[in-house]
Amino acid sequence: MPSEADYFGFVSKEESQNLETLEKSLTYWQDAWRRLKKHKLAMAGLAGVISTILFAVLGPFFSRFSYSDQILDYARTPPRLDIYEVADDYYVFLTKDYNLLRVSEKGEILERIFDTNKDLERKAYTYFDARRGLEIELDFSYNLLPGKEADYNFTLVANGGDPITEATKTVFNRTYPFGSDSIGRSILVRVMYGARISLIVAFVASLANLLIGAVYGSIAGYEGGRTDILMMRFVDILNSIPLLIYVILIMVLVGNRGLWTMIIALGSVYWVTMARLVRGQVLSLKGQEFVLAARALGVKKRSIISRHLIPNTIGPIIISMTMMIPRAIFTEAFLSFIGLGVSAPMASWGTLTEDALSALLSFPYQLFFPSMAIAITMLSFNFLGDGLRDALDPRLRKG
Amino acid sequence: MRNYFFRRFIQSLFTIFLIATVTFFMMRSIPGGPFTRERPVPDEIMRALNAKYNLDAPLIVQYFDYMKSLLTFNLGPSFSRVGVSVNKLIGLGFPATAKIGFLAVLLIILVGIPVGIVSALKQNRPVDYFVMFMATLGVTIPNFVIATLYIYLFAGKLGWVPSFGLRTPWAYIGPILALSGYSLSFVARLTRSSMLEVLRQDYIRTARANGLKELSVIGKHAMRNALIPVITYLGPTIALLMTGSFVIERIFAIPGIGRYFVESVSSRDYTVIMGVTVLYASFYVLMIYLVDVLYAMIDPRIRFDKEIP
Amino acid sequence: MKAVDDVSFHIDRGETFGLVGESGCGKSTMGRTIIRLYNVTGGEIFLDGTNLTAMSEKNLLPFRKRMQMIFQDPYASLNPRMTVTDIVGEGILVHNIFKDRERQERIFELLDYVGLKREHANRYPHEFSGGQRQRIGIARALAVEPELIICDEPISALDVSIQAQIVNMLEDFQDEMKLTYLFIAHDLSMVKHISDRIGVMYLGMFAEVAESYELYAHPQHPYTRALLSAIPIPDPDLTRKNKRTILRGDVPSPIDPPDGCRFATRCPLVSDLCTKATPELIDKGAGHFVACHNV
Amino acid sequence: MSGEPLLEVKNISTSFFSHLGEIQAVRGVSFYLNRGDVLGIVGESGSGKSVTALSIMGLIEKPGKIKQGEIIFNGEDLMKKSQREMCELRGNEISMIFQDPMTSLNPVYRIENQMVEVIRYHNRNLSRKKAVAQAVEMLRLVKIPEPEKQIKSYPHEFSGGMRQRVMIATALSSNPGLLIADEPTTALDVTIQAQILDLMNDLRARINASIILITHDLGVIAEVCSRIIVMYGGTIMEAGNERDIFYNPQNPYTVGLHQSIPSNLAISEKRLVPIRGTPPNLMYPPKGCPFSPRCSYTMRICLEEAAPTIRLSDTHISVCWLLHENAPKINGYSKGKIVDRYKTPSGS
Amino acid sequence: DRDDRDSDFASTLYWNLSSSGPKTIDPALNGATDGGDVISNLYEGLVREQAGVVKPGIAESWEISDDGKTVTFKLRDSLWSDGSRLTAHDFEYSWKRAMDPATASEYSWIWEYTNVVGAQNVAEGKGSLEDVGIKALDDYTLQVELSNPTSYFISLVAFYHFMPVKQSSVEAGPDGIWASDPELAISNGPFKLAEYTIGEGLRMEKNPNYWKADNVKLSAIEVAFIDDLTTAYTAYQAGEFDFLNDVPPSEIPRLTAENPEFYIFPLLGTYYYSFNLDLDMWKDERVRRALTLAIDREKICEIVGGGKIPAAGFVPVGFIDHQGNDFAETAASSGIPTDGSGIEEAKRLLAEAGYPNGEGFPKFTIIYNTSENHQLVAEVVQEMWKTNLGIETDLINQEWAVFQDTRKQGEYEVCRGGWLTDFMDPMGLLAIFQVDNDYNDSHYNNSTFDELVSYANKTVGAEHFEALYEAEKILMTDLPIAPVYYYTEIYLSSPQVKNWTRSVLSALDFSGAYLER
Ligand SMILES: Nc1ncnc2c1ncn2[C@@H]1O[C@H](COP(=O)(O)OP(=O)(O)OP(=O)(O)O)[C@@H](O)[C@H]1O
Ligand SMILES: Nc1ncnc2c1ncn2[C@@H]1O[C@H](COP(=O)(O)OP(=O)(O)OP(=O)(O)O)[C@@H](O)[C@H]1O
Ligand SMILES: [Mg+2]
Ligand SMILES: [Mg+2]
Repeated sequence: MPSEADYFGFVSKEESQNLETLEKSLTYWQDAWRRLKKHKLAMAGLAGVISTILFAVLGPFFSRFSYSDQILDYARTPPRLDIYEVADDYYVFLTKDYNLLRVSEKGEILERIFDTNKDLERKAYTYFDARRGLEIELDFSYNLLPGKEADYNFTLVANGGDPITEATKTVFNRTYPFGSDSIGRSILVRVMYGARISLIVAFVASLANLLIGAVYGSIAGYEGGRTDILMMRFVDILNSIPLLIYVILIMVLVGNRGLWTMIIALGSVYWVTMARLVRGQVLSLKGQEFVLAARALGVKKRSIISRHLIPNTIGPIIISMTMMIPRAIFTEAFLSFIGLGVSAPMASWGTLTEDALSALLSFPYQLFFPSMAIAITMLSFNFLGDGLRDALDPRLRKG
Repeated sequence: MRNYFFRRFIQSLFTIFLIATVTFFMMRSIPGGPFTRERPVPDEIMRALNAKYNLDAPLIVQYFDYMKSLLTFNLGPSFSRVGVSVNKLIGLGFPATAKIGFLAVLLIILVGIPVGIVSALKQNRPVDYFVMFMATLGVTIPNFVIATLYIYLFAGKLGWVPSFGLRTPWAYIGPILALSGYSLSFVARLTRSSMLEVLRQDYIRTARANGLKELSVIGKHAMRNALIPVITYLGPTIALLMTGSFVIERIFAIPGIGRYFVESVSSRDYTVIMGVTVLYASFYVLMIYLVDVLYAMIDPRIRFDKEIP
Repeated sequence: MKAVDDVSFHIDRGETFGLVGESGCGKSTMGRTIIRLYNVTGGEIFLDGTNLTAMSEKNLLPFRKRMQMIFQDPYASLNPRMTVTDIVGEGILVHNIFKDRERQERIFELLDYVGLKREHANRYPHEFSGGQRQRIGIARALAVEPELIICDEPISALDVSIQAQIVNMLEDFQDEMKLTYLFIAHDLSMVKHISDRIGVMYLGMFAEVAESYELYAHPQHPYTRALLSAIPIPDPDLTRKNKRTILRGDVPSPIDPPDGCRFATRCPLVSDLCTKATPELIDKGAGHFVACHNV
Repeated sequence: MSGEPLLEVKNISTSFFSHLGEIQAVRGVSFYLNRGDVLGIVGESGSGKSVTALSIMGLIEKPGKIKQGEIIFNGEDLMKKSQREMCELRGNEISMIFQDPMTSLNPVYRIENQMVEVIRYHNRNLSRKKAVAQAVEMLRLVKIPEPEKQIKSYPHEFSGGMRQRVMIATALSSNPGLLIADEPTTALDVTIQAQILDLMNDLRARINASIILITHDLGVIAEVCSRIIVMYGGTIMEAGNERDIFYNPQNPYTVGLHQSIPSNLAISEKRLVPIRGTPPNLMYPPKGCPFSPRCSYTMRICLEEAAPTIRLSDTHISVCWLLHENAPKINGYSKGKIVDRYKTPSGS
Repeated sequence: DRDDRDSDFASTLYWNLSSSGPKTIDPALNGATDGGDVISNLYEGLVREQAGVVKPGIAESWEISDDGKTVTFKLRDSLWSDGSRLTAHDFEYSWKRAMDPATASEYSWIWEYTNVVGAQNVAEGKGSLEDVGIKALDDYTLQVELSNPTSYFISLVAFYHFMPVKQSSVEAGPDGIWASDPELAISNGPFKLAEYTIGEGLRMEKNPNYWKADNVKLSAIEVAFIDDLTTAYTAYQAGEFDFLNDVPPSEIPRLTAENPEFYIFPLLGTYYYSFNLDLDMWKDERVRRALTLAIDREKICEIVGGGKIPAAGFVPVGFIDHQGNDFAETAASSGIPTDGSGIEEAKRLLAEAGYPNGEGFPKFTIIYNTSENHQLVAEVVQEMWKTNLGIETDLINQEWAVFQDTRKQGEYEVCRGGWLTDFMDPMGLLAIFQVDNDYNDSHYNNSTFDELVSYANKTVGAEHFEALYEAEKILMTDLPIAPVYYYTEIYLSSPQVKNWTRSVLSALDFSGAYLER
């Protein structure tokens, strides 16, 4: 411990100045990444995006079906099965179309038991399993009683035994975890493969949005005058010709080359909202002093746009990027409806959703899973986008 | 500036003309025609039909004829709806479409913007998270699913609303919700984002220092500065909503013009294609024009001219 | 409207030309016009004999390196999304003066010059105090090693100690690199200190131009005199005893300046002639120009 | 001097929580202000003057936060007031002129609109016409040429100085009891500056208003202030009346400030004498006296321990180890009594 | 709240047409079933066919000359809905108008098959209307001259194309608008047009001047134009409709099993895949047969639902031959198996053709026009060809008009096709494979086949049918197409609706219907 006198002794200049701490310098992107990492929701979003990609890329390797494998006999099975034990260790499941399937206790579908007689008058079907000599009679007239007096929908009678009215148990569908579609394909597998298409679409649309939309809009806004007018009128025209005509024309001109034509079609029209948003922002930004200062430095137009203007419109840019993704996913479905893009039996989330719509009333699960996939992805993208926006905007720093 | 807007107005008219021209030629260059049938129409009948609808002249002549009649606001006869003029078709369908569209626009403005503002003010709080979550769902769930579910639930299961048409005031709810869902979410998010930006500006601090109530700080000082992206988005969206949506009108069975957008192209109903396109284009161009005028009104610093001040 | 009217002057290489005048009289406008941020509506600008008046942005690029501007508004002229490094480094990047490592070093060096610290390099403009922002602007202008710097009130937002540092630094640079300054300010004591010659502007026109010593010692225009007398002296006793020439009367609008002498509305010596004829800038000897009927 | 204290600031600390760390912009500042007094705050750029002012106004925004302290205005603690109550005060009883005139006016509204809004806000039964007339009058007072016409302009059409004057006019229009002016005249030429200072003086004389004048122009301080605070690195270095600070500075920092000014009216070819070094990094403020790295008289203790507040007279305090009785005697510096570090010096 | 809509709720039928509205309800111009359904309730032809039985309509009786070439209709005394008298001249006018190219009826090609003297020439723009063998001998006698005896002629005139229109109406409004204008639309059927709103719906009210008005029980029919099947189905379940022309496809299997009000009727049409015979890959008929046999038609029908009938040949069930047997059933013996039993043979044939297990067979594309159903069938067929034969294919869908174009240009390998006929004879189907037929998209060219069909066109009775049986057999040997199933049509009708009927040609008929509410 220094003495009192030491305390009040003068120190050299060097000594007094060396006390300052220096900090490592970070680039803008390092800095943004650092901030992004602290944003919990953004990281959740990033995790969501990554797992969706993994799901799409790796998922199919772990499934025994391919996206096109059909088992027509196993059509339209839901993800949860009410199974009935009609004989010892002999479980059956009845589809909504009154197809009888034998399932294991765990929920694997084993085989279909074909009907031998359909009595539409009595509303009674007979099924026969020849190997086991098991005849099962289904009476579903209960389902149709006016005012429905019975609290069950149908009865099953095996080899003339007691009528079974209650499901033995409800199990998960092991064969088709997300259920099967109307021609007996696994919805899970189709959603996995669909993710590939839809994620590519999402990616391309975002990229087109950013690369074309933001750049186009900022050039128009910054240049102003005649350039602006010409560029924006082009946008107007692109925006106003009916999309359907436009894509049919593309299809006729280049033919359907699968994903690529679709990407061209999508990419060429998908950036107009972005362009307009960015132009609007740039118009109000370009008169600001920091742009003037950059000009005084001799900064080139391109850099003024990319370094000064675009970063200052990052809010609308990110929003329109994330918001346009679902649009793109459904536009892809629309395009494939017209015949542009990947063709059946390959499906995307968009086409899966649209195809399932007409089955909504009876088979809602067919709509549910692809919709959920889109919703989860979108939420992830949005969280990530929000986080990015915050990370890229120094003034929004949180503590 | 006034001069600029006058010129822009003239250009807008020209743009409509350009859009019509481009659409005309594109439309005519895709395969199929209004009389393409599974069983090909006999040559003689085809000739008669073509003559009847003035499709036998050289394309360029047809084009000039069409443009001429367009100038007199005569959109010609529909090809697929026999004996009905496009004017009549639009005249009949537009009121329903516009009603729904207008209400949807109102909803977007009256809900989307305030919700975005609240969300911005409560940034990173539960309200904000909730709003943004809903907004994301709003864009994720496509309107055809919303519409179908809505009908299934409220018309089918609960019987609260009629399942189709616009017969009672209640019937408007579904179409409006389904129509506005996406844009509502978009607007809410845009508003939030630009509000956040504006709220950090010095002049907001000034307004607060001057003792202005929060309402006036937000409603007057922040709002106006935050509006640019919102109106940019809203302008064309209004045009879109006011001219209807194929999906919504189909699902809710609304006798509007929205359904002609897709139907007419599928059936190559040339005059209807042109009619609805020109109608939409006029709306759209008008809105774009208004947006530019609003820009100048909202932010006096905005300059459209080349020279940067 | 015309913010600046009919102003002709020249600055010699290595010279500092001080420009003082009424707020709103067009000093900033003039500065910006000189480096061609605004288009010239009349007249001509020459740099080193080259006419810049109608040069295209592209051809202007090499000249951009040679002349720089320190902006009056420290905050608005800084891009809120760029860190100090980016802002200061931009000019270096554009004109390719230093590469990577060296650039970073150079940026630190510049920050040191203007009294900022290295750890400020990663911060954003809004995190600085008014004076600190101004220094960023100065560092930015110095970064490209220009020959002519238009200093638009570079130090008025700075505290006295840093003012001194900056002024010293500007002077050092000037000596080292033969820099030329157009120094816009209203802090007369500082202007006097740094300038070789001073022009006093009133409503977009020169009232008086002279060597700085001469101007202080023998101010001739009544406006100059008023300015000098109004300088607050950092000495309470003195300043409170001092008699200031308080100017009465309204400031006329630059949009529609009055006929005759523009200072006439506030001038203590106003005469009939003043309201009628615009006084010419007349050489009163030894490069001392005055525009006043009454001297 | 005149009257009872209007404002008492007790030991406030304000920090900004940036992602890099806590920036301690203001660290334990206390002072008081009597009715009718003009308090000058001087200090190097970044020393926390504006943040202190904003803290008083309750306008510190995220990520900033007032960590501790009391702000007693008219006997009430402002820190305990709700936003709504603060709104009532702001712009009415307390007005502030901001340092950044360029960005502090809303770019999308005309000057007229912005001024009239404030005027009518605090005087609700004033007709719009009258309010406009009042606004024009205020602009005339701050020497905006042709105020009737110019009031219709947008902020970006004004020069820096003109905007600054608009801010002043707005702040003065409500006849506030307390005016906080953060470098109000930096962009003004001296003749206008003189008139503005007169205006403020007039406000003081008329309604016995108090003024906090933040500036680095010691000339201005000398001219109008009765009390002066010298700030450095987020803390107060010295406080006293004008005589104390100008004729008897008792802090090496204050002395340094004086030396930095070009000498008056004399023709000087010699260089200015700045304080060497740079202000401290407020993220990691020095353990001891913030000025120690730059001081000419740094003692070991200055590096280790915060300096004590030393009372030199009724009106004069200084925060410096050099004035400690154990410190070596330096010419020009006297010794004083240590008072409680965070107690507001009483008296005067 | 339906009661508010209509005070006459008890006798008003609420019917959704399941389309966005007919393009026209002018009998001569109409070419679509939705229009046809409306027209058959507004108008009445000389005869009315109900469930395959031809009953007298405006014609009280008719006579066919011994050579079968002259048909004389005796008209009853009947009125237009405006109360004016309906005469044979009206029919003459209407028919001539229908065939006149100036009218530009899409259906004018049908006159070729009527064999009416001179009609085809007129329709093709070659002859004059004067020379056409249609003549109103007096107000109540209409005489028609045929070039050949035509067995199906009487049933054909039940078709909407041959229904009468009133000249004054037609000429009153511009260009076909008259038909949907309640002011002008004067009809002669059980109902008359009361309201028409484009895109929304129409209302028909009982026509008191209908000759059998006593039989008409409904006071009105409210027709809605809702093309979204789910919406319409929901509305039906909510009780807003009594009758639907279609239901969402996914509901069909369940409705078939559960709902007695769900009706399935065969349509006279066939769904098939067509091979582009211009291509070398299809030159070997064994390949075509292999591909045809590899399709399990029964499975497809089960998947598609709606009671579709697996196709064993090209001519669908529903045509009765000279012996009273069903044509298709009789011909089936020479046809192809409808279940998976032909797969082994298919494999063998493919191997014989040089592609064991599909090896070496080029990958080809199946083109279909965009529709959920077409896609489903194509996906299943693709998978069957792949698993049964080892043949790889791509699927491509095209927008309808583009598809037409592609098919017409022959720019395809395999494409989907379908054909529905409008008159009750297998001719109407088989004729499309004549070499010069516009619809012969396979470019099938077999002169024996052509001759047989032409011969059948000139004959009646046994000769006629034997030629057709022979033609069908040749077609099923050559297999320019792979038939898949026969079309059916579905309706959902509330149990309250009684006694409605339809024609075999698929026109709904509510003339005798009533409601039990
Ligand atoms: N929003 C902020 N975020 C982070 N740091 C800030 C923020 N605002 C101010 N600071 C820091 O607080 C310190 C004090 O700033 P303040 O504005 O009070 O300085 P000042 O004394 O007014 O200086 P000047 O005379 O230059 O205006 C500075 O170091 C500044 O970097
Ligand atoms: N964009 C603009 N539109 C209209 N008038 C403008 C614009 N910019 C500046 N002016 C006017 O030009 C005049 C000169 O402005 P300038 O900024 O050059 O003044 P200054 O001398 O720099 O003043 P200060 O000392 O206050 O900065 C002012 O009267 C101002 O009102
Ligand atoms: Mg200026
Ligand atoms: Mg400050």
